[in-house]
Amino acid sequence: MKFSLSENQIEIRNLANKVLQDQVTEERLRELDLCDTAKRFDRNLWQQLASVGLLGVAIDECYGGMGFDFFALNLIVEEVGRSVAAIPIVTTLAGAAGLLQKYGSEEQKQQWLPAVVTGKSVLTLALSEAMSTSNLLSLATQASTEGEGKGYKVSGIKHYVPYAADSDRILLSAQLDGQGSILLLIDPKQTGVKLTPLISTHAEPQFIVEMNEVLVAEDSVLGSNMTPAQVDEAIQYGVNSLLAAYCAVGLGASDAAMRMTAKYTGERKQFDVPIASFQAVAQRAADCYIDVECLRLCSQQATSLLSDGAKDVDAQRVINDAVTMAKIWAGDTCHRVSYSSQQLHGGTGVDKDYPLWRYCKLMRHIEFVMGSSQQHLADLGDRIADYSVAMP
Amino acid sequence: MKFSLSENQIEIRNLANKVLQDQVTEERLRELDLCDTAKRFDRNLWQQLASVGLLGVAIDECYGGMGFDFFALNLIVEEVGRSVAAIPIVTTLAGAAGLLQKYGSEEQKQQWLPAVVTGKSVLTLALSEAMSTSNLLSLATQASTEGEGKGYKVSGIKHYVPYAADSDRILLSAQLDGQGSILLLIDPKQTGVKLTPLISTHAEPQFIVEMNEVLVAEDSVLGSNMTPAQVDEAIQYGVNSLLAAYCAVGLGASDAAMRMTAKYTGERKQFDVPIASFQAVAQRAADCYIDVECLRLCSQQATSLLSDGAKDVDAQRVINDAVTMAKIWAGDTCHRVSYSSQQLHGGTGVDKDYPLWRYCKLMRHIEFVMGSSQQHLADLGDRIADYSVAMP
Amino acid sequence: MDFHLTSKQQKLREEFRAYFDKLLTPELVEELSKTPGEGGGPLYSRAMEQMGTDGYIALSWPKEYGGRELSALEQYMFIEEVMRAGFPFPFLTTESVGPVLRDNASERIKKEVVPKIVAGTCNIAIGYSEPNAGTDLAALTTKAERDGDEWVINGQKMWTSLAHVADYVWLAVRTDPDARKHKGISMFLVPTTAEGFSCTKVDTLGDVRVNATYYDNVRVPADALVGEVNKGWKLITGQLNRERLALANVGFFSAKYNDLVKWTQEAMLTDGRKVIDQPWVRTHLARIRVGLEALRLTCYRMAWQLDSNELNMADASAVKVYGTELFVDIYRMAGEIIGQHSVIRRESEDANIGGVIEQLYRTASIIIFGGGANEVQRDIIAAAGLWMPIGKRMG
Amino acid sequence: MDFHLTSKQQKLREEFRAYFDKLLTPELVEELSKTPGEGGGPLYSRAMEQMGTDGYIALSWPKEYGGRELSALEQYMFIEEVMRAGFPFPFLTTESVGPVLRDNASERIKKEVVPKIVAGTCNIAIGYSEPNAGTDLAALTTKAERDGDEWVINGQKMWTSLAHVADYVWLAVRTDPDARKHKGISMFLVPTTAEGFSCTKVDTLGDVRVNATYYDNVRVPADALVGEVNKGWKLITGQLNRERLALANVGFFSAKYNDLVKWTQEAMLTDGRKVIDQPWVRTHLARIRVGLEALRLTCYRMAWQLDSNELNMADASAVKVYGTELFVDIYRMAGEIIGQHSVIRRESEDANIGGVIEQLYRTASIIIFGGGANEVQRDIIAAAGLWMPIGKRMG
Repeated sequence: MKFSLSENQIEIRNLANKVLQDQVTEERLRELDLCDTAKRFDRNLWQQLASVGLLGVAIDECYGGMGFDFFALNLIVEEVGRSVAAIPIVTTLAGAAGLLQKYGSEEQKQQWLPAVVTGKSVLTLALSEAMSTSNLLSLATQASTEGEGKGYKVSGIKHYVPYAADSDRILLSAQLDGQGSILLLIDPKQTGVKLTPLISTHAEPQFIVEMNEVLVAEDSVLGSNMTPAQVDEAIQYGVNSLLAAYCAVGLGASDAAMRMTAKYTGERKQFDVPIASFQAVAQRAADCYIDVECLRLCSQQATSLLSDGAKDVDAQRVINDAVTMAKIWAGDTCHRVSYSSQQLHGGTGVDKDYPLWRYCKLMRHIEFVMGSSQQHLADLGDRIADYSVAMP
Repeated sequence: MKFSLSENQIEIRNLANKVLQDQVTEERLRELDLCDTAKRFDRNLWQQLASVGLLGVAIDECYGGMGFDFFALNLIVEEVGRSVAAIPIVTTLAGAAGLLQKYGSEEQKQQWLPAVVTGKSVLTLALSEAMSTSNLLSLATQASTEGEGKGYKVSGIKHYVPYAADSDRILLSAQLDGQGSILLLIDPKQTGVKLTPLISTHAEPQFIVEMNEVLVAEDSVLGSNMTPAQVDEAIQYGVNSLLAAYCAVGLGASDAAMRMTAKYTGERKQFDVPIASFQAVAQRAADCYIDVECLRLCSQQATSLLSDGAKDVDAQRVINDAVTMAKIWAGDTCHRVSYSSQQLHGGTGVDKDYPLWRYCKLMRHIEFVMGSSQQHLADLGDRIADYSVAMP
Repeated sequence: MDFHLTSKQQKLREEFRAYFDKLLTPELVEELSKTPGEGGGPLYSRAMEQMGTDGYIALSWPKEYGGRELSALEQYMFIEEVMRAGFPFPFLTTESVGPVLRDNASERIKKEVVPKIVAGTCNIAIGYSEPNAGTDLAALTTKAERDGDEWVINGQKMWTSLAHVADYVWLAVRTDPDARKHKGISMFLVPTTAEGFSCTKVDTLGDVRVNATYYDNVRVPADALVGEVNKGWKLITGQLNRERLALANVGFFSAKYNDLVKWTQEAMLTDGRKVIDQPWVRTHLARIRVGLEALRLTCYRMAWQLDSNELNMADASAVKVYGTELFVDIYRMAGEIIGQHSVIRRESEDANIGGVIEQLYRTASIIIFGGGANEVQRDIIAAAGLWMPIGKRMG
Repeated sequence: MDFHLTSKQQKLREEFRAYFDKLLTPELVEELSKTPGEGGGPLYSRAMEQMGTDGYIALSWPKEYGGRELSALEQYMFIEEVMRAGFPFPFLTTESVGPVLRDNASERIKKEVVPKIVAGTCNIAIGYSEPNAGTDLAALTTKAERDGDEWVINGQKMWTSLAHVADYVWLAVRTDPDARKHKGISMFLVPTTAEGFSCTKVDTLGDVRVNATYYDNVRVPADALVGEVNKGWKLITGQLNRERLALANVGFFSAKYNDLVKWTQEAMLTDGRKVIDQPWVRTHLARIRVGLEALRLTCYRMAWQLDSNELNMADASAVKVYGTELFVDIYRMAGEIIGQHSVIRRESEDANIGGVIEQLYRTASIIIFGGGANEVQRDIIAAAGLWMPIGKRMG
């Protein structure tokens, strides 16, 4: 066991922190607020991160990356949460690029990973469907074989797809002829694809992606030689990566909101004293601290185990469970820190002239993205019935 | 709507309060602590309550009672909770006598109700079975017809039966030849009946009642002319009455524990000031106040609606739901007030030289007796799926 | 005790419910959805006038003012139905400010303004809070100084909802800078047309417009003073209990609960089950229902206590704390039931019932720190309800 | 970061687990079940001696004292296994008092007492709290006065666990009545055989025996003083972080969680389903599991921080608050899962796994107010972890 970062990790985190704190000013965010939500993407910042190499942190050196692991990437993702930056880091890097690097063909990797590292290409990963209780099963998206070597036809609908309009490719899951799952890349500009922007609490571009007999060539299938079980494993990996990355966003955001609140209560005076000196205020801030620390550890563990990978079924279960538990903590912590921060700020907390409101919206997003705490508790409970999820 | 007690009700409550506060001294309770738990019954107090007429409060005048309703009875029950008195008021009066009066034959009423009013007879109602998710279904107790007019044979087991050894009759539910339910009176001293005392958190006598081919005559069946649906209705009435009475006990106990705590924090000094002046202490006490008031209203509503009775299926549902909601509040309030009281008392709260510990044990009992909050929430949820339990 | 509505109360409820069913046309609902909880649009103004014409504004007022002298319980039921219907009725104007003006204002105001309130043609914004006087309201510094027949007002107010469409601001100012905090405060009715008055928009998380209002040598005649000079504090606090009751009114969520249940019974999951077929959804609904039941009863008891003069401060604060925090819990549970669509805004493509919850989430925190921060309310409960010596904290 | 145990740590855990499997004979378990969390019986004493013989008592101590110089993390793992096994190991004696005596006591005590601690043949009770000095420990008034070569002790202590079977009391007394609260306190090791010492039983909700101890002109030699006179406060507080870690040790419930899951998978409901077939039971188990996971990680991090000298006070207090309140929540959820049998005591007929929960419920509150009340811990978190100016509250 070791609870400290390596020197490399500290450097990466500090670099990310510096770029993000410098770039993501209130001014910049207000400029972005003027955009149509569907286009709210800080491309400048994305290029800045590319220019210092951070977009390639978890991409192998042979594709132009730094060759670190998912843990290193999530250190940057946490800083993105801390700064409420408007960039597709979760879906492009933790999502699509991660899956591509692990399961893609050499050609696919050559085509996309270097372009991701330079910031030239944005990718997005689409696994979620509305009214679905699981991100592992695609029921609303169907693919059918067009005949040996002729590719596939895809029809159906994916929901909540981040940055779909700005993406060069959407990596998505579908049911294949009722025989299992398949992962494939489609071009959002391709015939038969329709994007409809959603407006959500958090001002991230999100889309409904509707597909009507969209043709997908064989070479756009991810891991075309994989067995159905391996595809399921890949989807599980994608889901785990997204969830762990959202936990890191939630950690950065809740930590920032909590510290902003602590600072504010030390400065704001009522009844002639800083409100921090009221014990009810201090106690509630302390509860936030406990929540944030629990989220920090559970989130770091999930990311770390996911980075290490699994040797066998039991180890894979440990990873899945760690990710689920981290997301439950992310949902609970984001909910509680959001309301506590608003409560301790009073009116200032909801005033758009003060930055807290952005964090509250982001935390609400993290709470509900890819399943609420309650949904994950129900899933974990079913796994307990299955294999106990024993305490070591 | 009316939220005040009538003059009669106030008199009854005050009388009960006076007798109980006078009689249930710490000294008396300590004497009772020396008894074997199975015999912990304050007979003296029971006779005192009989002598002032309170045992007959909800029993018709023609059987020697005062002829008031269940609501009046529960005012006394609340005072019993407030005093942690060791008497079988819930099971005898709210349970068995209430069912007998409503569904018994004239002979049965003549035989038992006057004796209950004078304190001569103690009755108990046995509906609960271990490992059962519902108090309405008897699965572990079976009755079989012995032939027309020849009575029944009963075999099986009931759990957690209060004061069984001190009772003259046990009124219990059983499955009849797989055709529905039946309610019957057995004598605990009768051949084939075995009582095994249980030791529980709260020092109330409780027993496992095992029955091995116990013969029950026709005239010991409650409502022998009732249809199966009517028997189910009677069992529902019995369950509702017990639950509402336990809510009243929990209300009295939690109110008393909360006030004891408030008083203590005003007197106990640490860091040279009363600990009540620490805001964390005041805020937690305030949370108890909110809980107790919510329990008070939900409990009073359940009792009041139950007293009024139902004209149709919809009204019966409203009653059932009100009782369930009250028990959920009782469980939650008892849990939270118990721990908050202990926390705000510090060591004194667990010291048996100070009275709080008795309340904590009673509150734990109320929390779990006849179903926890979570169990009732699950039941209520199923009813919502069935008929919405709409808000008016 | 009696937990049933009387037949008169039952009839009143039916009357109110029918009235609002008719009043809230789809067009009005559409207009209101854009300014949640606020009103202010043209259809809203027309609806208020209609209510005035129909005699539905000053229901609790004496008959001589066109009122129906409803009891506090009946008036509570009216607010419940107003909220159930989702109509942003200005109950602070009609129930707090209005009666104070009616009973304490100058003859001019009584003649000019009070009838307009009853007629639904007068909007009044509340000017209490300041940047440095929130929970500690009595720390306010906006001041009025006497100058001949006039008062000259200078200062700034914050969180002045509706000021941009209001005819008047009901303004708390300091008139004696040397007196102790609560002692030097007076109340004025200031026309928004007065020279020196200005108003700027403050955007909020809930996308509800509030305002900062500025008073730069605003001159008002002496008879704009309401009540006695330096005796304003009790005019502010006299109506607080009714306000607390309104903030936690169960009507705010009761129809929404019924809608939510209906939705879970109808909406299909991709796996073919209904939403309510998930056991945890049923438990969540049960939790919401149990919470609302206690709120319903505490609200009714408080209203009943107002009528019978048995209200204690602890119970009033308990309703406020319990109700407002319950709403936050409910919005979370409702969100979990609806799933990720609970962060899709009502104005979005593909919005469903989650749009309502999405909006409620963003506006929920205001009621917890507004109307008397819940920490202060809990202190009141401990002191007034449990007689605890809580020490001096509340200024 | 690395969230796996090293192979050395893995082996240590296996070693400890195997050792306690053997040590805890059914007879010993039976004896211990009668005095939960306490020990003190004859089989317990024999087990402690056995542990001494086997070198398992002073594992974290230097080799010269027979220790194995375990790191804080390894020592934490030892306590985890001790708790997992349910053995009431006197970690306050071996980890707090013992090292203080070893490093600060007189030569006589070092020779007479310290080896006995390592050998498991010496029980030491902790004498800090007094009737009026609980959370405000520094308000203690039991005093010692110098009289020639001796100190004369007078006063009363409360909550002195194990005093009735202890050989010594580790006693905090006031030696300078004029100094400020924390400044006039000294520490003594007082034999329970001393004249003037007496001890009465105090019964508690948990049926755990504690004691009031009385000191009536108890005379001890000058070398019974440990450390310097009037410098006792830092000997008390120096080890607090390790104590907090022990109070919230996840080992206390980890095996019980596994047992509970097993029970729900096997136990039948009357309707033929298994307990775990109820969806809410699965959700409750999930909640418990998620709570324990965070506790496990916070405990390990704190232990790791102790080793790397990176411990901050806020994190130590956070572990204590989180862990102790989690246990209360867990006991409730476990009780709900088990049903009404969770109030049937383990010594009852027909007791099942609920007997364990029944007992835990009755003993749970002690850890919340004991070891530094959680309100005070939260103040520490706000001040030390969030730099909030919380004002002077903690004396």
